[in-house]
Amino acid sequence: MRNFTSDEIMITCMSREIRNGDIAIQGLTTPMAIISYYLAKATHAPQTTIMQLAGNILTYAKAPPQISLLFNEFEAMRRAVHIGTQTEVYEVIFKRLESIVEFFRPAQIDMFGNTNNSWIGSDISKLRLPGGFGISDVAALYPRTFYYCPRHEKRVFVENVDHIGGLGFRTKGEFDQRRDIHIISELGVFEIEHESRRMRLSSIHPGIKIENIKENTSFEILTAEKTQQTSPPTELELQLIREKIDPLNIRRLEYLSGKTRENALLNILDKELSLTI
Amino acid sequence: MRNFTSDEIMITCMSREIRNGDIAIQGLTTPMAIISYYLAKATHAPQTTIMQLAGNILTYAKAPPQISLLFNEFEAMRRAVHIGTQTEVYEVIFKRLESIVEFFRPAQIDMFGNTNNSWIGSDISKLRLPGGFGISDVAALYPRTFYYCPRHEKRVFVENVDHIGGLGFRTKGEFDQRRDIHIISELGVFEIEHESRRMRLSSIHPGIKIENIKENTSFEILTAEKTQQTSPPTELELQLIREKIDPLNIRRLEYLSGKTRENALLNILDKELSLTI
Amino acid sequence: MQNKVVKINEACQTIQNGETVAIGGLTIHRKPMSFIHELIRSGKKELHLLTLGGSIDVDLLIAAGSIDRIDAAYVGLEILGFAPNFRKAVEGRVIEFNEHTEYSIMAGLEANLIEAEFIPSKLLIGTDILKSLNYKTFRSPITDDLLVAYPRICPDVAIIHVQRCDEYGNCQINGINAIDLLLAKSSRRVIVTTEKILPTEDFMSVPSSTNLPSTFVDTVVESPFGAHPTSCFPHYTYDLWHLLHYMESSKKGKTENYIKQHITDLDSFEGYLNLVKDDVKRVTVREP
Amino acid sequence: MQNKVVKINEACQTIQNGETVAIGGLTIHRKPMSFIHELIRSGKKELHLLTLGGSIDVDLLIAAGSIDRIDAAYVGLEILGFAPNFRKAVEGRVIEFNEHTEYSIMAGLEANLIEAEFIPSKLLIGTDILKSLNYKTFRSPITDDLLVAYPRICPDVAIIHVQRCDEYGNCQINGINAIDLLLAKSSRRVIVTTEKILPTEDFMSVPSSTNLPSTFVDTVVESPFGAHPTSCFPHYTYDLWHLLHYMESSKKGKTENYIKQHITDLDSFEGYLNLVKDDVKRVTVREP
Repeated sequence: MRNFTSDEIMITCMSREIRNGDIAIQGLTTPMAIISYYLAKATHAPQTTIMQLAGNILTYAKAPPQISLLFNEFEAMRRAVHIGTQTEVYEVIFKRLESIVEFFRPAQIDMFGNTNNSWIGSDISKLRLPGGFGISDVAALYPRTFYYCPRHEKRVFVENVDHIGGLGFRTKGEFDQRRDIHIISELGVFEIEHESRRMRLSSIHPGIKIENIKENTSFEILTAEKTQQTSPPTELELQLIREKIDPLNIRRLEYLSGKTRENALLNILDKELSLTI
Repeated sequence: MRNFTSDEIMITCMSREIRNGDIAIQGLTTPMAIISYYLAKATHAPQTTIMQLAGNILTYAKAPPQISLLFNEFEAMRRAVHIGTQTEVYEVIFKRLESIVEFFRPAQIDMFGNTNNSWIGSDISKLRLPGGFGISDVAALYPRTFYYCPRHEKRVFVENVDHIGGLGFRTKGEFDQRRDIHIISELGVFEIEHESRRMRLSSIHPGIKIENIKENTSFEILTAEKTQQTSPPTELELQLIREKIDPLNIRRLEYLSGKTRENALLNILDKELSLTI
Repeated sequence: MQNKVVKINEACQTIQNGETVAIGGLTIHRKPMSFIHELIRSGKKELHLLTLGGSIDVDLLIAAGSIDRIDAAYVGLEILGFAPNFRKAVEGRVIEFNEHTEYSIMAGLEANLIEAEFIPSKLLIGTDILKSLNYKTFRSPITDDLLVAYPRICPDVAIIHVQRCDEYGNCQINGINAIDLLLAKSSRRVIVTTEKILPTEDFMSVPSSTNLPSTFVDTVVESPFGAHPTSCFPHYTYDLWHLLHYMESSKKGKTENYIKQHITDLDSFEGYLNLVKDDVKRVTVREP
Repeated sequence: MQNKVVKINEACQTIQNGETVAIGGLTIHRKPMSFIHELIRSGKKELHLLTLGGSIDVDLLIAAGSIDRIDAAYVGLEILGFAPNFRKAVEGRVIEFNEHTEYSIMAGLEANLIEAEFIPSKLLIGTDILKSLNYKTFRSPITDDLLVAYPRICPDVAIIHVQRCDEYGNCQINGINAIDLLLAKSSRRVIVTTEKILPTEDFMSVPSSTNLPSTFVDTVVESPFGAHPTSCFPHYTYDLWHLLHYMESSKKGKTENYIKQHITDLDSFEGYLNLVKDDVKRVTVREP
């Protein structure tokens, strides 16, 4: 029996990709991403700069702040040392490509690392998604592009995405400069191999079998002869996630759907409301 | 005998070109321009918005502020309601072309309304000027472009400028959209006639003879059959200029040169210093 | 500087059917909701909407039949999920949706600011997003590289809700700023709705906080709580309960009822605020 | 965020001969004079200088033989007149001067910010300024109009003097801002000299005043009165007396002596401040 949940090992893996001194960018509706930034800054990467949607530079002195569902913006502003604009976020990205870390959540990702947040199906009539926001802008620009997929399912890990938003390596062309694409799912960590331009397993999470991955992926994932296992979260990491950064378990919302999700959400909101306003 | 000086009638003429609601832009080293903005705002155009080099929006409630030589920036900041950047000044200009007023001082202006602040002579070796800063950017963009020439001399009013900075109408080409160029000198007010693309006298200042203009201009200036006379400054205008806006007579520096100028300058500085720091 | 203060219905009357309207704020943050209500109440039609990230603002206008085209990089209710009427109208091809990215919107707007005829860039080459936008590619006159020509985007009017401004339209936008300065600078007209109108003197003590100056603003409308149920930091946070209620009513195909009850049956946004006063109270932050 | 504070000579050592150095401030406002002194003291050569409007900063570097090219829209001492060594060196073709306009500099820098390969615009067509800049023209792929391709300008390093910043380089620039944010965002490295380094906590109470954030800054140097004899609002105004004295010595062909006495004979800018302490005192504004 594992002493951690899927979201916890995912957040730990995400956090460990952040190098000390990196600039971590927060996008729309990605609580697991912001938790991983706080975790990295509280452990191995204290010099991480965190930029949020307010275009602000969030800073904190000692213990990491607790994330919020209801007061996301308020918490960010409380710790801001600078307030910018979304234009400025892009100015930082363009200037500091080598140092940027950003975790995107794709609706679909394919064997070549292309991603899709536009629509599912052969045309727009089946399922129109909210849109990719900034994913397509930077996916092909970053030397290191990161995706996280809380639900490792066949409908997420598809052979070919229905619509290319985030550019992977489907086509061998002039735009395929050398760059790394990493994918962190509830089952393991993956990357796109440069030679074959295909998705390959980098490490499998403790307690997960290679069959679990095969059963939940629409294409063949490349594997090494001896599969590496993901290092589990440390005691400190778990404690920080559970007690300091996300005691309300907001991260769990990334896995839920339907009525279960709505109830979890209302439950968190009520708790926050009673504590704060 | 006139009861006003050359600088005073020039400033009055400049002020009167400003329409209520215009946005007046201040450039480098143009005290007569800023005096004319303050004068307009204190008389017929109270809704004038004044933008200074700080990119700030300068505002004042009742009496116009006194201009300063030593604390130009400090005075502007004291009345700022917004602090911007030079980039933003251009953003305002591009958006509000129809409402912008800006007075430029050219080193040379020719019969077609071209101006030069780059160098005098056939090449750069004779007299390198400080440069036009932003004149060339906007001279051809504004529907109304204004120049002021405190010294109406042959070396300023030349047949052809040595180097085209501010674009007038020397060439009949695709860039000659309909636009007005006005010139205010110590002798009169002039404009570029659309048909002939040549400089024409609009009005002559009181006490000035047409011969004075001819003697001090290197080319033939077109005149109407009956020359109009410039309305002299009113009592109120003179009082505001002399007592409220520029009691230190900073405007006079625009006419002086050499040692006389340096002495006048030191004199003003000493007065300001004793009053303020 | 002149006094630019008018009533919300006067400001709304300046908008013509068919115009391109840019909406400030981001998703569920600082949306000009009182103005959105007024657009619906006054029966505007065939508007083209432009917004970086839309939520209930876009969804309501679609449900009310006010718009026939929307340009955005995202339309959804963030953590709450899909925007129900947006999804239905796009899937059913009732409205045209140009899916942008943040960059394609920002580049198009930015071109106005620097007096560029377009923005030439390599971004998005190879993606299906660019194919759908149908932007021209060309060879760089400097390097001969293949570039996209991002055309200028010039909305007819931008609607921006701000925390405070003076009667001339000097605004201090607080919290998530998104691309509101860019929208104001690149739109032909700018209408600002504001929580509060303050004397100009109040702005002179903190001129560095005035991030949207009067030179870009044409019209000012005072509208307290004008962003509800979206947030307006530091006055109130987004009302996720109300937004869930909105989504619930939409799921049952009854957005019509929501609109009738909350907008068209009422004379003004004040009526709406009175109707949902408990909701508003819940998300209002007590003054420190 | 990491501590970026170093001593001025360490910061200066990172600059290589031949690099393009962008200088912040405007004419006689907020010029990084202590760093200019250090560049001269350390004997830098063949620098390319870029500045919107230069004055004694440019003039001194020319007189010291530190630069062989200057890109600017203006070099002069404002109300005081010509920059003497600049004029002499350009007229004598000792250094190359690319006369820019405000726009040609801003467009070239702005291109970096929006990831544009160049800025296509009609501005300056027909002027001799554009001819001298030798920028390419081409036909718009959208309208077929003739356009200028303003190429990207990417300085190797920008030097900017600010009123206050923290150890990470979060800066609050006050007064005339000029194009300093643009320079910082578009230069490969950014060195900030500052009147004072303050704790980060001091910036958290007024985050909207932090206009140059740490993300664009690489190096921080504390340098009180570091802009003298140019101004640093609200601490001191420009020292027109000292500047007149400088011009006077230059007229007599003795800028060499000025440089020796004020820079190269001294160990540091502190030595200079001590030498001219009466001048500094005269232009220093008493705390309110």
